Amino acid sequence: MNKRITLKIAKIEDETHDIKTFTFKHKLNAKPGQFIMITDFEGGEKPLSISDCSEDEFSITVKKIGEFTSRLFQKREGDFMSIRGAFGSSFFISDGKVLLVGGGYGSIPLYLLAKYLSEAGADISVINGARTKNDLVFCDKFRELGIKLIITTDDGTYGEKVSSVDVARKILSNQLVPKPQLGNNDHFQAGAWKRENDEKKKKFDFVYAAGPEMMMKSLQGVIGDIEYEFIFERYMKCAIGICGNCTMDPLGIRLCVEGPVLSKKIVEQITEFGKYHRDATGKRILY
Amino acid sequence: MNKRITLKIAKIEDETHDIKTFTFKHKLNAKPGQFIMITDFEGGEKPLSISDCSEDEFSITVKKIGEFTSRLFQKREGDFMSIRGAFGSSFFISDGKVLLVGGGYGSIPLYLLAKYLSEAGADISVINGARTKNDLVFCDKFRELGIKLIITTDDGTYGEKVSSVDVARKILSNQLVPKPQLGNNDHFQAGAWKRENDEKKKKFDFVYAAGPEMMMKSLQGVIGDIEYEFIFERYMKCAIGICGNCTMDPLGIRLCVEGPVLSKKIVEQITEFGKYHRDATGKRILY
Amino acid sequence: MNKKLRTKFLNAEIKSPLVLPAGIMDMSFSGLDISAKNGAGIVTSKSFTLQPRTGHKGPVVAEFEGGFLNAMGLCNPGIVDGLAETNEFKERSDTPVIVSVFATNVNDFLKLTEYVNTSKGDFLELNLSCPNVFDEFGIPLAASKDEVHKIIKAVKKISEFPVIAKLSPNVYDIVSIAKAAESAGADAICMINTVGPGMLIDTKMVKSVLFNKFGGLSGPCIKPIALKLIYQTYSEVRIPIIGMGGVKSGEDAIEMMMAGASMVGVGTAVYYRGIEVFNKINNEIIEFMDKNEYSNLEGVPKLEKLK
Amino acid sequence: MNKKLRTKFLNAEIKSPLVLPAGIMDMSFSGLDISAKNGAGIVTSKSFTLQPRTGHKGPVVAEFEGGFLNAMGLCNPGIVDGLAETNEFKERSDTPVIVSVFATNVNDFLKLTEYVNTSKGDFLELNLSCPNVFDEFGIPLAASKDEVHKIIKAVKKISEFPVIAKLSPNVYDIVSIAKAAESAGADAICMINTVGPGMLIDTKMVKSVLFNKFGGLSGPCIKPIALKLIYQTYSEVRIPIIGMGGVKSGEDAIEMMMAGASMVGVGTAVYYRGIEVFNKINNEIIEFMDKNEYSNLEGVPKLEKLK
Ligand SMILES: Cc1cc2nc3c(=O)[nH]c(=O)nc-3n(C[C@H](O)[C@H](O)[C@H](O)COP(=O)(O)OP(=O)(O)OC[C@H]3O[C@@H](n4cnc5c(N)ncnc54)[C@H](O)[C@@H]3O)c2cc1C
Ligand SMILES: Cc1cc2nc3c(=O)[nH]c(=O)nc-3n(C[C@H](O)[C@H](O)[C@H](O)COP(=O)(O)OP(=O)(O)OC[C@H]3O[C@@H](n4cnc5c(N)ncnc54)[C@H](O)[C@@H]3O)c2cc1C
Ligand SMILES: Cc1cc2nc3c(=O)[nH]c(=O)nc-3n(C[C@H](O)[C@H](O)[C@H](O)COP(=O)(O)O)c2cc1C
Ligand SMILES: Cc1cc2nc3c(=O)[nH]c(=O)nc-3n(C[C@H](O)[C@H](O)[C@H](O)COP(=O)(O)O)c2cc1C
Ligand code: FES
Ligand code: FES
Repeated sequence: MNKRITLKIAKIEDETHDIKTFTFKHKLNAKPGQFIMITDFEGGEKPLSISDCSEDEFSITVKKIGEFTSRLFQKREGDFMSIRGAFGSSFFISDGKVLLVGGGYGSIPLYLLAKYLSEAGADISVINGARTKNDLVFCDKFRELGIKLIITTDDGTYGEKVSSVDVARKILSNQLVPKPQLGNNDHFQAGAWKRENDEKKKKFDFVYAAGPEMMMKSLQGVIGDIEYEFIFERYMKCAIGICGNCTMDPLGIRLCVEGPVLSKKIVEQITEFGKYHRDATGKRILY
Repeated sequence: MNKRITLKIAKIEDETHDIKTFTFKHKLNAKPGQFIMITDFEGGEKPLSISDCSEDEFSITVKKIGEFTSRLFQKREGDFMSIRGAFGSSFFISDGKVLLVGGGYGSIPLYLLAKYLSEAGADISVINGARTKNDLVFCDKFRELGIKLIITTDDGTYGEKVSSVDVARKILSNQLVPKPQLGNNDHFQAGAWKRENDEKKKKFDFVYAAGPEMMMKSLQGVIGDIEYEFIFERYMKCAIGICGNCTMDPLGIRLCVEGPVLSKKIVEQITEFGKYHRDATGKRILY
Repeated sequence: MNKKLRTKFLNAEIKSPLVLPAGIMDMSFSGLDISAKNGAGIVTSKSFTLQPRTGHKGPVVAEFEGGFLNAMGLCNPGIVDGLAETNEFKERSDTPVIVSVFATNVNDFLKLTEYVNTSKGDFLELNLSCPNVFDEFGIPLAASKDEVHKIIKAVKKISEFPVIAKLSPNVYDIVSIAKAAESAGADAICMINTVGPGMLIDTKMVKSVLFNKFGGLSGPCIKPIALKLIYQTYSEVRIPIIGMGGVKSGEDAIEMMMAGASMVGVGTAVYYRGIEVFNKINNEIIEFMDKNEYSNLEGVPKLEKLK
Repeated sequence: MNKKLRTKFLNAEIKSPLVLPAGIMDMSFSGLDISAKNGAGIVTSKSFTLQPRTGHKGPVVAEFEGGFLNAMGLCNPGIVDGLAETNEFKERSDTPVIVSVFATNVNDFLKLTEYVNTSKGDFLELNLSCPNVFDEFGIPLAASKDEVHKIIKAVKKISEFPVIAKLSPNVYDIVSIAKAAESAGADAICMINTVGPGMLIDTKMVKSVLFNKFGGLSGPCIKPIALKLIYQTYSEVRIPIIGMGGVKSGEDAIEMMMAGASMVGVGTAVYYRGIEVFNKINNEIIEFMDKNEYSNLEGVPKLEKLK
């Protein structure tokens, strides 16, 4: 589906100091993990994940990074934006015991995923990490879903100073057992979540991750043989699978068509994973 | 439907000294009165009525007139022809008491119509006329349908010397009552078909005509207030309703789209009927 | 018709911005009439030549994904019989009519203009899209600003009607040709004629589908080309533009206007949406105006001009 | 791959007549590789320039009925990094690769050729479709037979690979340019590049959809234009033609061959039918050959040449 549609911004909400959510009234029919291309026709058309989507509206949640996102931050409710999509692959919806690991603004696509998983009856734990407290997104939204939420910060500004991958390792190996949160008491507390000896060990069925590529690369090392899906970012121009800018080596996977959500089997074959990506010229940029 | 399809001629049959039927194996889904555009890519693409059409094949029946039809007459079974269509309006299928009047090769579209009417349970009389015996088409085919057939020739080479319009007038006014034919004994015989006094007069519900325009013009004068449909010919080029070559004054009716079958209500408004038509340049040619 | 659609074109009051272009449904007065009755604000005659022309042998049209090829070959009954149809139309309708004429040299254009002067037409359109006549540098008439200037200048001297130059898109620099037309006195530009030309092949018979082999492209797929050329031309000339090429919906018509068109032609879409296409598009334009709160067509904004 | 699809192109044995054209799925070695794995007989690199280019800001593509506009703006990592991708591809695949390069003058084309000489490429393609550089008569490079002749002649002197001239359709007389290329020593012609360009407008925001405003047309709707130009060129040159423009099906590919193409490019159809499009078309070609009893591609007839 590549039909362009131009819509008014129905609502703008602040998520953090540099992240906002923009909501549009339009039946998009997007699934978790999919993205749209969005433009204001002032230069730049950018891929953004669908952060929420219902019968008659959808949202994107955007971190202010450079030229385009800065201009987007100056828009007001009622301003037009033009979109095409939704594009790309979406997450598998498991109904088993699942762990979601999000880093920084990478957590954005995980909220809609968690909503779908929750509806499917999955047993959901979310590790929502960020560099620092101010960069955490969607904590309240995750709380509303009534799932097991673990919030981590690299610098300890919220809970202990810990990396989300470390926490994931402990949870996946059942050293730690996340409990449903009590109020806002959901920052990482290793002590509180130590496994009691009487707690049953059930293996995780599925891991989902979204965030900085190096985070996902480390996470891959601790997942073991559990099935997983990661969501990636590559430079996108056409989003319809012809320009080749978003291909991943050595498979020639087009992230805009076969991605952005890639399954374990594919991820394991991607040699550029955690090594390099390509910029707008196609040049390789090392991580 | 304007998709072109190129087909092998499956069968060629002689109808008269200058009329042949060409059959193609293809599901055309055409209704009585509709036509195709046909070409051999050697110069000329011409409108021809569907003379027969079943689930998996259709036929056209062609009179050799000029350049294109002469070339068509040299084709053999297995040769390719390229067609698009079916185009245009089709005949209303009545289940009442109906009269079909055909003149010369004009009778061609009436056979498929008679087939449909017969299936619908109509009480069918056909006047199949021609200038001379050799120009009569489809007599056997009409006979096979088991309907009331009256064959007339202007020059009396088959039956009496009589005009089909005259016969139509007498039949429509119930002076004559056609009887189901006996063997080939179906040439016009005024004496044999005189109405017996005890025969009930049921009014005709519908008249259909196909043939020379002047014949239809005269026929119009004897139909009275019975509903009718006539099938017309005008010079056709695009057959998709844009070039305007086939329009009929003063309505701007496009014969290739709103026609070739026109109903009483329309025919009555057509001022050029029986007066003039337009040639390939658009110039008016008087009848 | 809805007042919102009222528009001015060269001092005439027009009831809808939609134009029936040359070559579409215009071989008879009744073809013009039914188009006007279905909502066209202006109708155009077939391009008349001095002598009648049968045009090319068929097939003369061929469909492909996104449009049609046509090689009608300028069939027309000649200027005398042609104008008779135009006059008969004008006796029945108050819809303005553009008389289109085609020739390959100044003299013939002048003769045609003299005929048109005696007619009941409202505008004279010069179909300058001939690819087969070259100026001294080997540039086709359609692409030669000198030829175009010469013809229009001469015609303007004697024409009793406003003169519209119909331009071919198949040139490097349509703007320079439009400017040449303007400076020669043309009152308006009509663009674009068909694109290409192109060809299609029947793979079973190994033959080109059109008997003329080549035919011009019309229909939805030429819209982007039309918009670009109209926009470029609008940015540099002051005379009004009748924009056409692939218009099928109200949205398309609005695009044309935003690109710079004052009036919008609707040709091939008569196939896609029936002869009712004019009223359908009229209604879609009104819908668009209501939704976006434009109370009249002048209020519909144009793109910022190219610098 | 099916033997029926085997074909020769400039003395190379090719497994399928289908070509991945420049600009499609070719920013990485893996993009070339997946296209070859999916059935392309030859793959082409992105058109490389001496320096890296970011290309135009987005939107860079826009869909319309019958095709796409694109204004990528020749984004590419530059010849050095570009050839690294090409070489990495050749280490994994025996599919021949065309290295496409773009420049606006002879000197830069020569520098690019020197780089390509050191690569593992198989053919050198000169993208001569620049509309923005003019010869002394104001004719764009793409349309100037003298410029084209000059560039090819110079490149041929030093190129270690056969040289293919990629031509723009947006010229009056593509045949004269193809002939100029041939007489300068070009080994093959590749045609056509994108058509137009065109423009689309967002009517709500009153903005052109492409940030670059204008973009070239590709996809099904340009097929008739491609066929016509290929047929005209085929009728007058002896060197082989890589035909492309709107090919989406086996039937389309056969049309291209009948018009005179030796090899057939499939670009935008990757969008319409997925990256598997090459094998889908390969299969449709085989089906067509079987149905019409052609045992090899050479047996598929061409149209009679134009006189
Ligand atoms: C599938 C996908 C989903 C994404 N979802 C989100 C999301 O939900 N929220 C969010 O804030 N961001 C998301 N991004 C990243 C977002 O596209 C960039 O942050 C944005 O494009 C930056 O544009 P800019 O002009 O502000 O910054 P620039 O200064 O132009 O670029 C800054 C960085 O952003 C990235 N970027 C820029 N343009 C593109 C592009 N066309 N395609 C991919 N990356 C680009 C590059 O890494 C670049 O170095 C997603 C990216 C992808 C590929
Ligand atoms: C809707 C329709 C259905 C028809 N059905 C039949 C049919 O079933 N059988 C049949 O034999 N004939 C039918 N005709 C007539 C048939 O089209 C002409 O006989 C045929 O086109 C003659 O072509 P030609 O080259 O052999 O003759 P030409 O020498 O070219 O022309 C002879 C006469 O045929 C008519 N004619 C020629 N070209 C056309 C055209 N493009 N459109 C309309 N009329 C044309 C004209 O009256 C012309 O004067 C039909 C015509 C129409 C409009
Ligand atoms: C069948 C046909 C015949 C045409 N004849 C003429 C003509 O005689 N004179 C002319 O100037 N343009 C002619 N044109 C071009 C149209 O006027 C118009 O410029 C073109 O078709 C683009 O508009 P569209 O896409 O809405 O059809 C013709 C087009 C078609 C399709
Ligand atoms: C997104 C895109 C990028 C292109 N980039 C180039 C290019 O860099 N060099 C070139 O010679 N042609 C380029 N082209 C043109 C194609 O190679 C091809 O000639 C054209 O698209 C017609 O083929 P198609 O209709 O099959 O796509 C590009 C086309 C598209 C759609
Ligand atoms: S962005 Fe063009 S192929 Fe993915
Ligand atoms: S034949 Fe063209 S409108 Fe009917």
